[in-house]
Amino acid sequence: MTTKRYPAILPEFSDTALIETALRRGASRRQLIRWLSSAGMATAMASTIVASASRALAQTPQRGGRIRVASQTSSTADTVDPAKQNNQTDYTRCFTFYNGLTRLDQSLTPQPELAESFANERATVWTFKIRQGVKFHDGSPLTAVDVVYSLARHKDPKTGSAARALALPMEEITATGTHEVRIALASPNADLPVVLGTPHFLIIKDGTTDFSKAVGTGPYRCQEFMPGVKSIAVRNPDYWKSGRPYLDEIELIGIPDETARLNALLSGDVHVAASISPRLARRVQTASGYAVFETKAGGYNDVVMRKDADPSRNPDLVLALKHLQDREQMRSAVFQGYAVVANDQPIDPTNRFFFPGLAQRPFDPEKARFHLQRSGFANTPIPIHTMASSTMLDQAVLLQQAGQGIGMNIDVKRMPADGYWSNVWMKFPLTFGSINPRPSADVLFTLFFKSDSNWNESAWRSERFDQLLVTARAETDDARRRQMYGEMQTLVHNECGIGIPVFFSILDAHTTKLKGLRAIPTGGLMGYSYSENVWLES
Amino acid sequence: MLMLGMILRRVCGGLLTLLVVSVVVFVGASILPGDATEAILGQSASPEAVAGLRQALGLDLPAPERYLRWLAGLLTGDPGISLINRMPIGQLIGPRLTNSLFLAALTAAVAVPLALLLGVTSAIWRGTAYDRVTNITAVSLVSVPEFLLATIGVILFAVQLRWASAMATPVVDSLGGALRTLALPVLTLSFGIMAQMVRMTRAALLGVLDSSYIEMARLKGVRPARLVLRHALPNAAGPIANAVALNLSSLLGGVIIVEVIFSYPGLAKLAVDAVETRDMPLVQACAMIFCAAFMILVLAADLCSILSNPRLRVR
Amino acid sequence: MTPLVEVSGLRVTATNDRGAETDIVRDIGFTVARGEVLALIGESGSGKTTIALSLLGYARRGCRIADGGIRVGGADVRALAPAELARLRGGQVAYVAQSAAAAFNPSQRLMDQVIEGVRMRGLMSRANAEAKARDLFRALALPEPDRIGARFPHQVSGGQLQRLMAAMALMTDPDLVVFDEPTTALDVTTQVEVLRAFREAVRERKTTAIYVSHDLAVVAQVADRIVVLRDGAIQEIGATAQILSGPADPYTQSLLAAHAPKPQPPAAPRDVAVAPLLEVRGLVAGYGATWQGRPAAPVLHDVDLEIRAGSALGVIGESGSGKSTLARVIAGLLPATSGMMRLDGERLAPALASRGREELRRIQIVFQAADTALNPAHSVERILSRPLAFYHGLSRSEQRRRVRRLLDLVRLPASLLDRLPTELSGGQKTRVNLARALAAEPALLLCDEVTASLDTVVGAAILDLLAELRSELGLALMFISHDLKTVRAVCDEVMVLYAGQVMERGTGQAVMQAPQHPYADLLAASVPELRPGWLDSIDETRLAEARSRFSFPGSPDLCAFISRCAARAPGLCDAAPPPIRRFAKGSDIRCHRTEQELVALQSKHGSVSAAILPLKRVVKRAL
Amino acid sequence: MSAAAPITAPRRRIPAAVQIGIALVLFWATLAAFGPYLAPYSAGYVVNAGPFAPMSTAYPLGTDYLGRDMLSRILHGARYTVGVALLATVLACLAGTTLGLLAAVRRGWIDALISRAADALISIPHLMFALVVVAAFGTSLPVLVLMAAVSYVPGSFRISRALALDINAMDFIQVARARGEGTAYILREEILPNMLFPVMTDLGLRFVFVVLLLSGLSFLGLGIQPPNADWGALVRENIVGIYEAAPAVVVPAVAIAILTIGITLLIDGLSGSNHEIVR
Repeated sequence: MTTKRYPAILPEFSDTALIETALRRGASRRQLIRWLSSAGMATAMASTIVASASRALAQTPQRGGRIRVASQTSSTADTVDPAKQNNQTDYTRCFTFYNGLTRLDQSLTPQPELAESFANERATVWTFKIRQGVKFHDGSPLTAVDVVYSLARHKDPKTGSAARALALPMEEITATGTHEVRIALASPNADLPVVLGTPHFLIIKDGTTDFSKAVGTGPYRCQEFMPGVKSIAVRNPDYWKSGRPYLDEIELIGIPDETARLNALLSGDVHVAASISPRLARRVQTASGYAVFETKAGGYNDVVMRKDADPSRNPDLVLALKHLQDREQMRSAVFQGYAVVANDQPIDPTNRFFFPGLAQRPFDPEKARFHLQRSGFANTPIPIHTMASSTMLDQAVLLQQAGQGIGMNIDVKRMPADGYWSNVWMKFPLTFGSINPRPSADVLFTLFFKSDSNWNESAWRSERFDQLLVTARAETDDARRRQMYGEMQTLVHNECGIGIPVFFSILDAHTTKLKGLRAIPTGGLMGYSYSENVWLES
Repeated sequence: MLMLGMILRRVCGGLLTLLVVSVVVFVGASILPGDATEAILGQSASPEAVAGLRQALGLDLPAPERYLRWLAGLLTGDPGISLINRMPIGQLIGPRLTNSLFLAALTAAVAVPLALLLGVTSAIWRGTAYDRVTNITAVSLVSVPEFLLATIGVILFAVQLRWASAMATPVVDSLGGALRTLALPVLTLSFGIMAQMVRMTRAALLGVLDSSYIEMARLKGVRPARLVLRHALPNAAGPIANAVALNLSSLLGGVIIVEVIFSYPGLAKLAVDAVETRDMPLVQACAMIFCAAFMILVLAADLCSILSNPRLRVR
Repeated sequence: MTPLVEVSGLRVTATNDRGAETDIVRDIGFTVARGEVLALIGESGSGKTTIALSLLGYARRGCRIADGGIRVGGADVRALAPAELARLRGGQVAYVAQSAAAAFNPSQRLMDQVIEGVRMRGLMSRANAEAKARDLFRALALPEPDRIGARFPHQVSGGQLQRLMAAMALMTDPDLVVFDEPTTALDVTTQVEVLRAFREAVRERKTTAIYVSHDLAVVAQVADRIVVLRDGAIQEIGATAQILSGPADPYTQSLLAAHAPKPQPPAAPRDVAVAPLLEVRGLVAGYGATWQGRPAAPVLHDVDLEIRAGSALGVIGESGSGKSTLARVIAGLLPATSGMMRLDGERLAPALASRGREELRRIQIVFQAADTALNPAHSVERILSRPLAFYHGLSRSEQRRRVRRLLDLVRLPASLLDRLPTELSGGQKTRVNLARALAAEPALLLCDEVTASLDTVVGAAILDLLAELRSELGLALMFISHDLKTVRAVCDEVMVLYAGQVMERGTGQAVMQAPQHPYADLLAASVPELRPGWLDSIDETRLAEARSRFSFPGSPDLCAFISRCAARAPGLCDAAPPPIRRFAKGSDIRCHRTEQELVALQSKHGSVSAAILPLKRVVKRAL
Repeated sequence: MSAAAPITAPRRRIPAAVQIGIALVLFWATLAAFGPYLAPYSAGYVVNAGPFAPMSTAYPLGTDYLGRDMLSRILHGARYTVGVALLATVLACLAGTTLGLLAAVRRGWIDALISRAADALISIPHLMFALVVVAAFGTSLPVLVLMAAVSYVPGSFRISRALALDINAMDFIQVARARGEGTAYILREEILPNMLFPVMTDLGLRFVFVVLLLSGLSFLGLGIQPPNADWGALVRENIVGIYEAAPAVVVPAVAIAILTIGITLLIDGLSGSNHEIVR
């Protein structure tokens, strides 16, 4: 309905769609990659995007059909309140009902969504123009008031928002017109549109407090939502993106047991089994009619070595452990190859600010032994806490095994998943953490490495790092930012008490009948936004 | 008269036990580290955010007061609302309880007659190869971890043969549909609970078969089938009913593994979720239901013993 | 005419734990003519039940009919197919089990069980079957014949159950009825009426019967011919009169000898000056909560007794009379509600906990069922050592020595020391039970039915032992029994208990030879005698007394026997508590009737003591 | 009955089933005791054979999902399966029997209190209980053992109480009381020895349940600390291998089954198979 009025800024004409258009017009792949790289994207990333765009071009979307999707969690904590979302199932579900102001594309660049456009003054005062003619599922029109309500509620502790820390710097959120919102920040942040593209900042209707059903502007309407059981989404015929979505209905259920989830896929009970462990990927690939959808993203498991506690405050012990990580073994044994080797810093190669110049730290037992001897902790038990039934546990076990070879006595403490994040992670000198992909280098560094952050995992304090972080955030020139982020990566690699052996891929399994999936590295199933992009081949 | 008094006494005792359970569960959950706010906020639980949310949820009140409020609510028929998703507990539990009862009833309908049949036949043919094979099979099946049994079942019948569904749904439109969706979970559960019932039926029946009145019945020319069904079984009903009750009582709360593997929306998973998210009103409500179910089953078993024993029924 | 039953060369074997087969009966051969009653008599283990069961083609678990021919009414029982065998059982051959209380299905109504046989076979409609059953109930003199069938087994008495079982057996008009010790578990008074009922029913129908029993006197009343069994083999077969008067086999002779009355132990002189060892006054005891000085379920009412050092007091009464409770109260296991007890003049506390160890030691109780009185987990040595250590604090070696002496004392070999109670025979268990009590070196031994579960011969030996111990150790005994013969053999004083009331108390001589209280008289008259025809000689009045059941008098102070008593005086007995009077022969009697009245009444029914004389003659001849 | 009293032999022959049971149980007990010393590799060592390797001469039971030698993991795990389960079972039966005796002999409010508490504990699903305990106290070995023990105390209590009530009514208890023996002596010397056998039978059944409880715990991700794992956990962590019927998932499952069958044969045989506790 609105195609004709706003042709220039429809999402089809950005990123992949843009590239698809270019390809259609006869541009060569090499040209495109060079073009994307010059726009600041790592070459590897650029080629991935071009490749997937080429694949997508070969297929034409079809309308109709219903699918059943099995995600990896399901509990009474399931919610359609964007502020309370807590896991990937929630994100996946909310993206079927809501839209955000912005949307992150395959290179994690923010693109306009419910905001037609956005502008800033010194990265401190931001103005968002809200798209006209968008309607909520109940028929009421989207206005600036809804946006203000959706954003401002995160700041109220009673809301229980998981994104409160991100919302607090938005000092003022005001409607400056029926379709314009102004956000004044406490300090400059060039990445605000990125933040607003994350799941928690999806837009809801003004005054919504009852979240037993979801009323949004998204591609599907909420027909049924039973926490811990399932949700049924039916096509929104009035969706503002013309022609979308393709499916008539999506039923989302949670099957926490991964074997059961895969079995449900293989028996034909579901079409998608989200978040499959690498061990199971083998099985999917040998079955005809099924495929693994890999999203190379920046998620990682890390050894957290607190600088404020013994024995982990000992720098030699930290170095010993960093050198003890057999990254290749972890990549192959734990992740079956669905991972890339990391270098004890958190920015992964798909990120536009990844610093390729940093030398790779190798698996070096001799060096580890040397540092261990110097630390004085040889043959004393070193407890490392890790979570049961997770790849963290597998990694810990491999570390433990490598330690036996050099006289390091690692005592792996397996802790239950229940309460792990509140009671174990960072609460002992040595723990394992697991960090989901984040939309920007700034968010990642701010959350987990800034000296005064609640989740400064290793209690690492570096004035230089903090300084760089603030400067880089305010910087709008990409080249200068890249240089600063490069230095920060080097600092973390050398000084921080964090060992990051590999970045692992997110794997989803699906029937090959399901088409249209493209990787967006914020999370599985197209950064959770698969619902408006996929179709079912008849 | 005798029975009415007994029932009344038992119901009072049951209520007392419920109270004990609620206190124990409350205290037990109170000593757990973490609370619902941390479950809601996850990794973003800053002390300030936690404090704010705690106040909003009423978790800042002292524990005894929270307990008494909950108890008062329960007595007036209001089990409260979930801390996690603010839905009324009744609304959360209602459909899940129905589902659990449905699965439990189906399982009971399959397992109990089968167990009785196997128990009775192996008692009649005691010491024979049949007896031994039944016994060993029952024990072997119960000793295989449930998740393995369920997974093998799914891979064999759902993935390979496509006879059954890998997921169980409580919605049943036809017999064929019910077989497809529920056969695997029902069988898995049945294998788990049958062994003890089979063994108990056999043991109780053997005790009776050794008694003088069975010998007498034999000497009256009563044929084996009638001997077992009319003469022996009613007198063994007490202990058998007890074993059945004890095993069935686990079908509401103790089937977490089956619910997870077959993604069946039942009460056990709800209870485990509630514990993990420290959703106290929900934990309490589930505990009450499990306890009440246990009491009711045991009471039913005792009634069964009394009805089958005139010595207790009529003076 | 061919006999109905022909058994020849019968051998039944049992398989033991090691899988080896041993014979339990062998070379059994006899015939039973139509209308004849044949008795199988023998001690336990003689194989009499095994033989009886084989007539129904049945052998118990672990046993097998190995050899021989069994023909009933022309059918070869061993050759029958299972279905034919099922038709035979309860059809041509019916069985009346020893303990009707155990042999009736507790969860079914009596009528359903009685008519099951004919209904199963489709012989009669339900209405006809019930009508026939009611006729049989009447014929067997069951009370309320029209309604008794609606009851459950636990609602009727043992004697009635036994008759109901006979009715069940007779329902199909069988050719042969096998009675397996049908009266053994009953009280004497009940036994009389049941025996009478059986005999009438069998005679009227001219039923052929096999009557299994260990009791010659009972057999003498019912059987035409007797088969004497011992250790699985036949000792002697003969007509009843021949067996009783001229037994050829030494074993049969010894059986008869066991029936001979023992010489009366001399009554210890009543020396009033010496304080009795145990003195009990106004004892009231029972179960349940105490309310207004009375227990909720009173068992003993106002019991007085005295036991002098070295003397033996016999306490007799039917089951439920409170005999065992009396022993428990004296031992302190059940504290008396009121009343006074003195041991050697010293006041004895009612409850165990308040008694001193020395007091506990001086009174020892020997329980009725040696099976349950010995801890099955303890060896004989351990059982006997414990009192030695507990009361006397003996050293280990001293204990071992004393244990051996105790075994000597009760005539047991020292080889039994390591045995567990389950590995002992009934008689051995009773002796160990006795030895344990003797280990305490008590002054008073309370013996509760110690011989009740034993065979006649074994029981007689235990009685001999007790008599010896009394004279050797100077023990005082309280000997509780339902069996007058036993009491007569052991005791110099006797007390008759009925429903918790002492009815007659006096020297053994006085009470046993000339019981004057109507109840004591009934008891004495109910003891079967070896004389054939004894059963028929029993007076109808007494039979009525035997038949009627106990019912509570209006007040606990009234005479409890009132509902059964033939001599009751209306307006007196149901109005005032009976007085206790000392009669001329030396007994204390609780009755409203005077001595003269009672003597007059008894002579009308025929005195019991008169019947004892011919019996003595028979026994003398037997020896 | 006056005849057919079977002649009891002083010494009984041990039936074949019991012999098999004894052999199986002894075999596993030996593994539990010496397994770790027999294992070719340490429990966590990753051998060079890749995940889910089939049986071979080098790795007789194949490898697990991380490529560790299964034989070594089974041998190391024996101690945790047999040991933990046995310890927990024995503790449960000790506590249950003690409480049962106490309740049966004392009666009154003590009995009422313990019985109520037992009912309450029985009615809470084991895994839910385990979850709470583990959340509160972690998953150290003592916590696991205690938790499994506490879970099965009520069952043991119910049986012991019923047994003790029956035995307490026997005449030999009256004899001991009449002798003046104290409660402690009566419980210990007179009642307890007669309960041992049924309690042992019960212990065998409970042992099976504890093994299953531990494997259920590992389903929820709780249980023994790595690199060790009990057999249930071995099944669980290798369940993925079930698609290729990897020995890593089959072998531990069979091991559990054989262990429980062995124990069942043993106790069934000992109890003469018809003296089971009917309660």
